Amino acid sequence: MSAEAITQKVGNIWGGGTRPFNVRYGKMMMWFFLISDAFTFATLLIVYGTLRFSADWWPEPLNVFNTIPGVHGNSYPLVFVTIMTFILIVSSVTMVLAVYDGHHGNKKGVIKWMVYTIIGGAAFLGCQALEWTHLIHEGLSLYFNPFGPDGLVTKEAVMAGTAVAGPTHFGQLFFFITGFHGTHVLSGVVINIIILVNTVNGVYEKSGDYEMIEKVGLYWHFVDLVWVFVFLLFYLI
Amino acid sequence: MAYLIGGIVFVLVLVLLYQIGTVFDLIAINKGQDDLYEKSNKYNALFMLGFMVTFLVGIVWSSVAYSDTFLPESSSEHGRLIDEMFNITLFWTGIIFFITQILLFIFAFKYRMQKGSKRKALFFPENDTLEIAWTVVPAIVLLGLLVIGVKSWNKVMSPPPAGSIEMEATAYQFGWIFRYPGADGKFGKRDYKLIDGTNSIGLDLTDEAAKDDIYTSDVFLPVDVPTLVKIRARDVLHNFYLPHFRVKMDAVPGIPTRFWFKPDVTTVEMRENMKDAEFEYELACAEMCGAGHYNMRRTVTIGTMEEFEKWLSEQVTFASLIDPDKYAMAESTESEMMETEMPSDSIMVENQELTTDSLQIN
Amino acid sequence: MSAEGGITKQIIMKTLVILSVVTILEIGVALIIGAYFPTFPKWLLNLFFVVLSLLKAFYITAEFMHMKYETKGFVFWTLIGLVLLVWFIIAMLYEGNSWLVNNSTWG
Amino acid sequence: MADTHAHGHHHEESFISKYIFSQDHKMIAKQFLITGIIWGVIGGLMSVLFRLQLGWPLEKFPILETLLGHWAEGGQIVPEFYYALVTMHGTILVFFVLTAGLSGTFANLLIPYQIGARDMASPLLNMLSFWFFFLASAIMFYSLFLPHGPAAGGWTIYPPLSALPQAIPGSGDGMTFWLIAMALFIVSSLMGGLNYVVTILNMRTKGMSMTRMPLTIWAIFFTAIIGVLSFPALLAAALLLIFDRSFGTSFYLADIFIGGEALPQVGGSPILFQHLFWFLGHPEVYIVILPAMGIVSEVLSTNARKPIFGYMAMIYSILGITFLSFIVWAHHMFMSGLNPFIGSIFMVLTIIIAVPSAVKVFNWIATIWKGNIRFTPAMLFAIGFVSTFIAGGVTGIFLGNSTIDIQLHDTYFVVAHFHIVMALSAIFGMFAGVYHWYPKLFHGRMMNSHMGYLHFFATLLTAYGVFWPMHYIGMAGVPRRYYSFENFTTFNQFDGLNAFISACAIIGFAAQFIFIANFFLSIFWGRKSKTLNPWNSNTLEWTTPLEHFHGNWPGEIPEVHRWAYDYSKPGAENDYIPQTTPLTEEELKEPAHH
Repeated sequence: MSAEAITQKVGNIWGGGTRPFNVRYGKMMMWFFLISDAFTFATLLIVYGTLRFSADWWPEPLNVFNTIPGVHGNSYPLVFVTIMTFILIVSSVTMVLAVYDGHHGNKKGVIKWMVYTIIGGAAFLGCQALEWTHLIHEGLSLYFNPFGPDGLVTKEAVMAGTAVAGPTHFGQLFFFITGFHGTHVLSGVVINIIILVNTVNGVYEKSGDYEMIEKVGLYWHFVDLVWVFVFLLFYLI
Repeated sequence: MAYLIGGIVFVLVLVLLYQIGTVFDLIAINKGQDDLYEKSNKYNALFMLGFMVTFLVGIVWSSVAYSDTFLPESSSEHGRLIDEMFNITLFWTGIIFFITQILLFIFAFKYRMQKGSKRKALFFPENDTLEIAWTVVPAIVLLGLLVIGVKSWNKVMSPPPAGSIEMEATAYQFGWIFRYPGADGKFGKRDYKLIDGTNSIGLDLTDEAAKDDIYTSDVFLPVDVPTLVKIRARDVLHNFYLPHFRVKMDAVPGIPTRFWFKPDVTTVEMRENMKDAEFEYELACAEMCGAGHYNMRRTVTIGTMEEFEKWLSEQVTFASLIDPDKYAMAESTESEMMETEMPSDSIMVENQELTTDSLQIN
Repeated sequence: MSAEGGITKQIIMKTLVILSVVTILEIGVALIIGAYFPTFPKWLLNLFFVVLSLLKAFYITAEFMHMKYETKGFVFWTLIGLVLLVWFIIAMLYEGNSWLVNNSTWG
Repeated sequence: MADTHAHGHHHEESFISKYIFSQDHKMIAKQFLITGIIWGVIGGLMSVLFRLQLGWPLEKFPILETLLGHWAEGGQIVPEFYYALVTMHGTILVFFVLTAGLSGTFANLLIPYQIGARDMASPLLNMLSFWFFFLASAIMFYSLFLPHGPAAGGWTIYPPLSALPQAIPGSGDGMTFWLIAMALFIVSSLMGGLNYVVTILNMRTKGMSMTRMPLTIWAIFFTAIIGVLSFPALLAAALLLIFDRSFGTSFYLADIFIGGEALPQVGGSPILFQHLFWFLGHPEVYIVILPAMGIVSEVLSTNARKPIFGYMAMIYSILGITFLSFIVWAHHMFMSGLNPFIGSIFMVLTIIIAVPSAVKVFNWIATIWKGNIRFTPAMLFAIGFVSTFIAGGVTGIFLGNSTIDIQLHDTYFVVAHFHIVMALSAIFGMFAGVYHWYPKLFHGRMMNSHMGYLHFFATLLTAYGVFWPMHYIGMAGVPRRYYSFENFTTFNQFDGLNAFISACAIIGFAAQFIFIANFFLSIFWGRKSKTLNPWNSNTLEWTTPLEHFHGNWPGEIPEVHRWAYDYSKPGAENDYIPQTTPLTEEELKEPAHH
């Protein structure tokens, strides 16, 4: 039982000085949680920056992310990640529309847009799985980075001393940070599904309050927001 | 059984103490006072004052009593700079410390609630002038300290002057390996992957400069010559700490660190100053590095340039330790080498570890 | 409940367009400069990307996350903490670089 | 109507929902406090054990072998266990006692009471916060009994020592458990912190504007913000450390040869971990000290019967400390191979913290000046707090100066500094809080005052007896975390002083049982307060009934009309005016303090 509910039961004086920011506690809590989470991501990205600044060489993203799974050839730099980015942006838009419909009490609209959002999230995760698989096939792992100064090299060549490997931190940071982001997307999808089920069951219709959609929406947009920076640091710079 | 009885007695004593306290509390109330603080107030205020006197006198007395151990006499140039900074800071913070402590306890005593007194507290919630004063004044004092601090810091951390000699200290669990560059004045390359039972720092003998690098188990430095110490760690974090020279720098695996200083008191002079014929400068580890952290002692000897050169010429090269067949010893036989190398204290065991293949941790 | 009247479907679509255009611009610039102007100063390019990314972040926060329509006090209390990251980033990048310098100078 | 309902609600509760999985902030406060006290005893006992070793390094204590078995072979603690003890002592005291025990107790107790709310914004999350803390506690406690011992790499868990089981036995399972426990702890502290921030911002009663809040609430507010913003750094650092430990990555590891083999990791940086750790670690010390500062401000003002001096200046200085706490972390690392230029910037930023801290000290002293001081046990501890805060604070100016830190870094001077300024002060603040709010915690029962006086003077004397001489040892250059000084002629000249310190530590530890007895016996035998408001305090919590029920106030929550510090106001009938008293005609005319 929330404190607000207790108040309503015990006797309400929530006039005057309460709710000074015109935001209910749940949403505010979600915001502070997101700020906290932002610091976690910021720390990880700062680790990325620090280790990259301490490395004497770093692979050029154009030369690493230059394929589309299922399409032959290595001449499509950044195309696949652009698709992933768009999937995430569009799923953010559908989420906003769900929130929008929620505010207008439009249950059907909420369900429709939530379904689209979940599909978008799942699609993003699928794409990420494809990209990981592809990079692992190329030889990228936590222990080896095939993207050396002289192009794609194999572990054997490096062991034999005929080629130079790239900094292993590249793979470690890539898998760790995109993995951490992917975990957030995954949990976002799970939460979205729960919320969708609740919406279908009319939980929010009954309480006349679709704020839960808004809170979950904030989380979803945050995941999108983090991707902007992951995209910036791994794929652009 | 004895412990059980002891425990029960302890609990009983506490309960008894509680009951006595309750009686005191009740007496205070029964005497018709509104609350029990009026009676105890006087004693507590007196105790506060008594504490202040004990505390401050104790501080002054103990500072005087232990003053000869404060900051052991500095034997390096920048060390005296640090001591000077310390004393300046001690002076200013000392003033603030005494003023505030005395005011605190005197006020506590003087403005205690008194029996029968109708005195009321002064309603004095704020005063901007006072606030500004005690923001600005400490800020100015601190600014002064900062200016001197930054200046000395930049001086201590500046690049080593021309004409410095170089040495390298490698820390491991739990001891030190020292390297001097040899006749060519250059350190040879090293690679941690080459480390094994005989090659204790992973020296790359294919590098020409590495062949004359000298291994020592203790430190010897010439007086009045700036020395750059390159600090390395082989396994975990350590810290190269020379208390008498005010030298302290972490040894970090993977990241080279360094510290330069200019020792200016020889061991012999120091023995005379201290009136202690046994005195040795010591090297310690000051960053927790495992169970033997407290045991990473080495001696540091400061001598004249001639003594230093003589000492250095008596040491062995890494090459001769790594591959005795190929890099035969120039002057000393192996048994002599062992003699010069081994210090005669408890560290000996660890040195043996170095040259045998027992590097494994149990 | 917060001022939900603020956001409209038009604004949502406008934001979508802005985000798309900025993303395409980023990719385009990265590809064109990577392919045709390899001598273009890297720091300037990176600065450009950072600014565009911050722009995207602004739009996501302001419109999608509704920040533009919240009270000023709320925006202040939630976002002010991010200021602390500025020095964190500067100090850490400086440190990272100094390890590189250390390793190449003294290693 | 509302009244009867509230009581009805109270009777519905079962034992489990009332005492165990309670969502009531008062019960959660008690749970945090009692868990904190238990941890305090364990952590204190550990310090006694390693002080035995340091005080009498050559003595044998057969009882230790009886109690500890192979950890104290022949009655002397072995080095591995010594390092495990100092590690766990630090972890337990910093996180489990002074973070969870202090913030958890007083944030939970005071926020709803003092701002006039029925409960926390989310009582459920609040309950979970405690139970996550409890889970973390249970795991940390279990780790003490692992075959190879608990974590032993220092509470700062610097890698590579903490990352490599070969380096020290505790870095195996012990470290794994440490990391799991701390991950749960971070979750707990995040849930608590979010609740505190949101409750303070959103749920104040009518009239309780931000600038009318008691300073306790301000302090807790900033503490919670610091927690929400700084723990993520530890979370990230710990996750990366887990990867380094378990999956062979090289974020923190490079060029390591250990246990007879060269590890494959290259390119990482142990210093990176230190940065991340201290980005949490430094704000963490303010998480520890700020609530104590808030409590002390409140207790000093109430018992000096005088408004806190410079209320706004106090808030600004807390704000300044909060902000600065996030940008000074690397002053713990001056000697770690930090870039000297960055080091000098950190030195400047660090020294600036002394300004808001000085302002606070002067304001406290001005608060008791011309007061009418009532020495309750809480007041004694509050004055003790100011004394220790000064004593520990001034040494910070030495350590913040990177030049002096060359000599003092990692010596006993540092130990003396942070124990006095952070540990002692925070503990004193905690004691002050417990003595002061005990009647609110336990239905109007009072703690035994005379036992409180005894406890205070015994604690104050022994506390200084322990930590003051450590300055001298540190100034002589003796490094901390040494199991024994016998090998070094430079360090082994302080046997007498070390024995004195250990004796004080043991007496001081024993004296804490006076408090513990007082605390637990008073729950049942404590004198019932004659009035609702035994200290004649202004704040809202003293308007609630003695009987606890979920919702705090029967009927309406009182409205607030003034700040919390109208003590001894000229023209008023009493020497206190509760916040609920409307402003008089004259007061409306005069310029408001706030």
